[in-house]
Amino acid sequence: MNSGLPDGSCGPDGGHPAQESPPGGFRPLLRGSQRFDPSAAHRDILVFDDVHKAYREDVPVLKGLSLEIARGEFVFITGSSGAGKSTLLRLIYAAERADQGRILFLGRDVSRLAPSSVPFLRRNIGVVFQDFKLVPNWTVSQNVAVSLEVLGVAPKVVRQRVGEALDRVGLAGRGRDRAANLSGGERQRIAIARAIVAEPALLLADEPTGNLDPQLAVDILGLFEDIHETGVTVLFATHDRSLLDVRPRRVVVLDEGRATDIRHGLNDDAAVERLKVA
Amino acid sequence: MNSGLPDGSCGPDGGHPAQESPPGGFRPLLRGSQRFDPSAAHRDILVFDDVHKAYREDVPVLKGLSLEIARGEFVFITGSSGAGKSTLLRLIYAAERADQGRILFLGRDVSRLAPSSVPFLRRNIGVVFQDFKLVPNWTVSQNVAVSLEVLGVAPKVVRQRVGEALDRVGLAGRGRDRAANLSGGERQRIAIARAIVAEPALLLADEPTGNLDPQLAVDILGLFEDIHETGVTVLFATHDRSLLDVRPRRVVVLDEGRATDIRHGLNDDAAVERLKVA
Amino acid sequence: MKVLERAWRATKADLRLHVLSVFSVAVAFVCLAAALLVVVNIDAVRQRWEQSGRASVYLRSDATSQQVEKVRAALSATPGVGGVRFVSSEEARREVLGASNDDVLTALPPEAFPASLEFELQDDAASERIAQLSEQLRALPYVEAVETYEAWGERLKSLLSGGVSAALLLLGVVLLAVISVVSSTMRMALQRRSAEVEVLKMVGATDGYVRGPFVVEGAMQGAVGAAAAVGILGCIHVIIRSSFDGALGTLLGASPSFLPWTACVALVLLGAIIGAATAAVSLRQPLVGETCS
Amino acid sequence: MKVLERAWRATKADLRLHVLSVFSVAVAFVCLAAALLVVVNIDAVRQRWEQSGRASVYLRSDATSQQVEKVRAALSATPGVGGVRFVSSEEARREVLGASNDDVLTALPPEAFPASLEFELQDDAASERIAQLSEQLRALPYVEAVETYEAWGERLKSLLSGGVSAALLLLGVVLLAVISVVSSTMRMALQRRSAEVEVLKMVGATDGYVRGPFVVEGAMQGAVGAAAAVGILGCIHVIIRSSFDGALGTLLGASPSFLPWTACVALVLLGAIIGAATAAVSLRQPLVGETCS
Ligand SMILES: Nc1ncnc2c1ncn2[C@@H]1O[C@H](COP(=O)(O)OP(=O)(O)OP(=O)(O)O)[C@@H](O)[C@H]1O
Ligand SMILES: Nc1ncnc2c1ncn2[C@@H]1O[C@H](COP(=O)(O)OP(=O)(O)OP(=O)(O)O)[C@@H](O)[C@H]1O
Ligand SMILES: [Mg+2]
Ligand SMILES: [Mg+2]
Repeated sequence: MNSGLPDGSCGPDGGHPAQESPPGGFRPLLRGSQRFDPSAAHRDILVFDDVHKAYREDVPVLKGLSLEIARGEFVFITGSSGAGKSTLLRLIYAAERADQGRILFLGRDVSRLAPSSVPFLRRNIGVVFQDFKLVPNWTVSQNVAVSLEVLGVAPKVVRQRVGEALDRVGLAGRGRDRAANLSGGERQRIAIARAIVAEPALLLADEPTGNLDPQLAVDILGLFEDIHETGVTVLFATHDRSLLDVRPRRVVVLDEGRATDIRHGLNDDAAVERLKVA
Repeated sequence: MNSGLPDGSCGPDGGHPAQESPPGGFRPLLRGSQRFDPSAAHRDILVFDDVHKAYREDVPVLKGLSLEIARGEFVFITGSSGAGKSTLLRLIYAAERADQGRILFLGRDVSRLAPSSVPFLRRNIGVVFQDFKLVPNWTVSQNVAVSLEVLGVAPKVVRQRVGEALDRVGLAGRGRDRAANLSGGERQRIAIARAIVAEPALLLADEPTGNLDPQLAVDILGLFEDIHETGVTVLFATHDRSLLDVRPRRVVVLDEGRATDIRHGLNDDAAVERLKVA
Repeated sequence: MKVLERAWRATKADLRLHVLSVFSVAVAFVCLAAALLVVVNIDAVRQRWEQSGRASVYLRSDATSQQVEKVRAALSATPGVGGVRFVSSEEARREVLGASNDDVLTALPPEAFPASLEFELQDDAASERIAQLSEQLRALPYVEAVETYEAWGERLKSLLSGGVSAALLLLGVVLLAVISVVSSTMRMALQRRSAEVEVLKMVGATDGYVRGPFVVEGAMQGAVGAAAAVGILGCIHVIIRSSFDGALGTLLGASPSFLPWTACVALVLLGAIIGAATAAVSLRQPLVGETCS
Repeated sequence: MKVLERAWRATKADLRLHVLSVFSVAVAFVCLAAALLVVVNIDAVRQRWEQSGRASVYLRSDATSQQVEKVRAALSATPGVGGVRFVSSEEARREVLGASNDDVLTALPPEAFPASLEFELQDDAASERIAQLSEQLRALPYVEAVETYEAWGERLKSLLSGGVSAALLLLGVVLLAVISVVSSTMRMALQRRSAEVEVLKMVGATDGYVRGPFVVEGAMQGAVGAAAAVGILGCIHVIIRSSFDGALGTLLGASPSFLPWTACVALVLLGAIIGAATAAVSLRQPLVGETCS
């Protein structure tokens, strides 16, 4: 990634927090840089190149998966239970390493990142985990604020932005409750708030509406769309077919360890058939 | 419950494990007893009578909920996120106490049960928890077997029945994996296997398909139907509207702290309207 | 048994916590056992002094055998005094030094070991009479000193009662320490296994079933801690004995003895019982309600 | 600072674990500090003996003042011997008993405190000459014994070097004990906060950010443990001093002194450093990979 652009172009723009990387850390191109290099807007933010991954030797999960995701895209990822959706996302934020193949995030191979650079990669990625990963004895606010605190954002700013994020997911006024005391859907919304509060360049959502009622699911999808509008790339792993129908978006199906692309939602009949079989 | 039937009628029948209660414990009428008292088959297994519940004084969750569920019914419970579905189920297995009102399970008020009787109540109820409640460092088999082990079932029988249960949820061959290593949907299926393995009289499922793909969700619903066929009463809390449509079952909507009944699925247009608003 | 198996599995999983706890319990028991050891040894010395009921008249080195004979006759005539025996300077020296090679002791001049007349006091009255007699004896030019060991006996007795009350105090302290350590450990173990406990409760396990392994673990911690303490003290005892035997032996009149095995067994049992009881009690409160995920 | 605040919050949440750990660290440090205390006191006694470089000629009670004068003249004439002083039986008694009310001691007959001639040895050669002289002195009928304290000095020196090596050994043991206790505690704390740590790692916290509070907690445990040990030893010291002052004073020739404050501060610092280092090292391994939920 550093080949095309001088380092000086990585300045933060007005709307986003200054995310400083120390020398040697991961230095991605932030969204702000695109005004300096118009072609970058059309470059792929994320490239999977023949990626293999097996947790146990005899049962491979990904078998030569290739996938390109352009900057600013909104992609649904779907597939049956155990197909490898969560694995795919975990590879992106370097919680797992690929056995083979390359995963390029902004031109850099995250599978070959030094452990000390991983935190700086993750600061550019917001993740809604399938199992939420909340700290049960922290308050709702603390759970959301942690995303900003690790960046060293000032407490006053943290408080304000946490309030905004909770507002967006419909949890205004619940900030002081312990996370363990909230309902399943409310916990899921804390996880969403934490993922969006730091305004990351890439948003990964792993089944973020599994515990929400249909109306709320559509609302939350709308929230992701809003964030997407600001230029954020969104990967949205879900089983919920009704969400896929709501907007005609690019849909990627994981099947047999490979990714099959269906552009523009489920209007492709063959793809629909495929989904039903999966 | 002890008034109508002599204690001697509580004998186990062929298909179900002998669930012994020590003197003083909770002694429900097991399914086997119904052949001695035909009227019992039509008696309500579960009655909510003007139940109030608030976790914080100013924010009541249930406000005078009344609901009757007959022996052998299959009931969907739905409602928006935070409406109190999980609370309703928690009240049944005495993980919470009602502030006011009565909850009769087989004629006994579970809100007024002595703590020492609670375990014997729970042995009659299988629960699929919304947050799964698995022990992450136990194997899949251990997580399922625990339901039988607390009953003192012989290890050989435990092994056989755990195998059967895992088979039914599509996790055959995964018994030796650590629960933490499974995908979201797979974990959910462990939770289902654990709830059904002891063949309880009442099955409570809290959003048991939130992490499953549509096909698997329908399969799992089929599994619950099969279990229902054997005479088990099933309460199924879900947001998944497509499941409600699959079979015309009784649907209870939780709204504003009360339960509203819609018999025979969503054929009732007014009810559909109501759901959409919720 | 099933509960032992479950306890053992849990102990292995939480090994670090249990080792830390056993260490703390052992420290508490070392204090108690050490106090007991001191009491046992003081008592042994006291018994030796008391049983013997002896007294000595030390003679000056220039006393003639006639003079010695005179004193011996006087003593033998005193009611309640028996077994009068002459201990020569050489004998006294041999008795004190024994097989010791201590340079300082062997360098002592013969004057340090005066000849003496030893005799036994058959009753308390006798010791009083000797006290009166000693005035007259001391007045004799060839008598250097009269030693009835009365005062030393008294002193040992007071030391002993001091030791016993210290041991009792320590018993209380140890009880408290063990209770607090085991209960902390159990509550930590409970917290670490909260997922497991919650699942057990939710699938209908009785409190007894849930608590069983914890009680076994508590008993194990107490017993292993106490046993470790006895072992540690045994090692220290052996080391002290081998390196200071001469000096201590001379001082105490006997080489120091270890705790009787009954006391060791009692300590281990005490540990097990306190541990089990503490575990049972400390887990009572949180299991009645519901544990939160 | 932010990290201190986070460490303090975590400590409060895991208070029980930390107290247990501090207790274990304190026990280890009590051993070390006790050894140091013994060394310090032995050294003080040795210095007193050595500095004084004194020797005594004990006289029999029937020695006449003429005889005393003769010996004094002989001593004064010996090269390297100075400050010859006559200590009467009464003076000796007063010197030994001091203000003590000890019944046993006061009951001792005057013969136990013979009159003596004390003198100073100005160099090592002098002590050799006295060794030769003592044969002749002892032969005199009115001289009871000659005591150069040579042997005692040697003995104290060997005791001291024994004490120093015991203290060094204990330092090693304490280091190991503290390292193992703190690292166990830190790994337990890490496990208990695994949810929190995982979340931090997932939102992009650096290892340093995650590890910071643990290192502070480790340092705190070490320091508090060491400080508690010094405090406990201080209490024991005060108790021993007040109850055995007379006897110990007579034995040692001085009342026992406590550790100098520099040693106390050094102990606390040592604790803090070991604790921090151990915490930092023991958390290295699991954070590189991914923690599992
Ligand atoms: N840490 C692990 N160790 C071993 N096997 C694992 C691990 N994580 C996942 N797996 C296995 O890899 C397969 C893919 O898991 P993954 O979580 O990616 O599935 P998924 O598509 O997210 O499924 P779901 O929709 O059920 O969440 C599953 O069969 C799972 O059991
Ligand atoms: N232990 C608790 N302490 C305080 N408030 C609680 C507790 N448990 C639940 N609540 C609150 O009670 C309300 C109802 O919770 P409940 O879990 O019953 O909702 P739900 O219908 O299951 O929602 P979802 O569909 O999101 O799981 C929620 O607003 C929740 O925050
Ligand atoms: Mg998944
Ligand atoms: Mg719920």
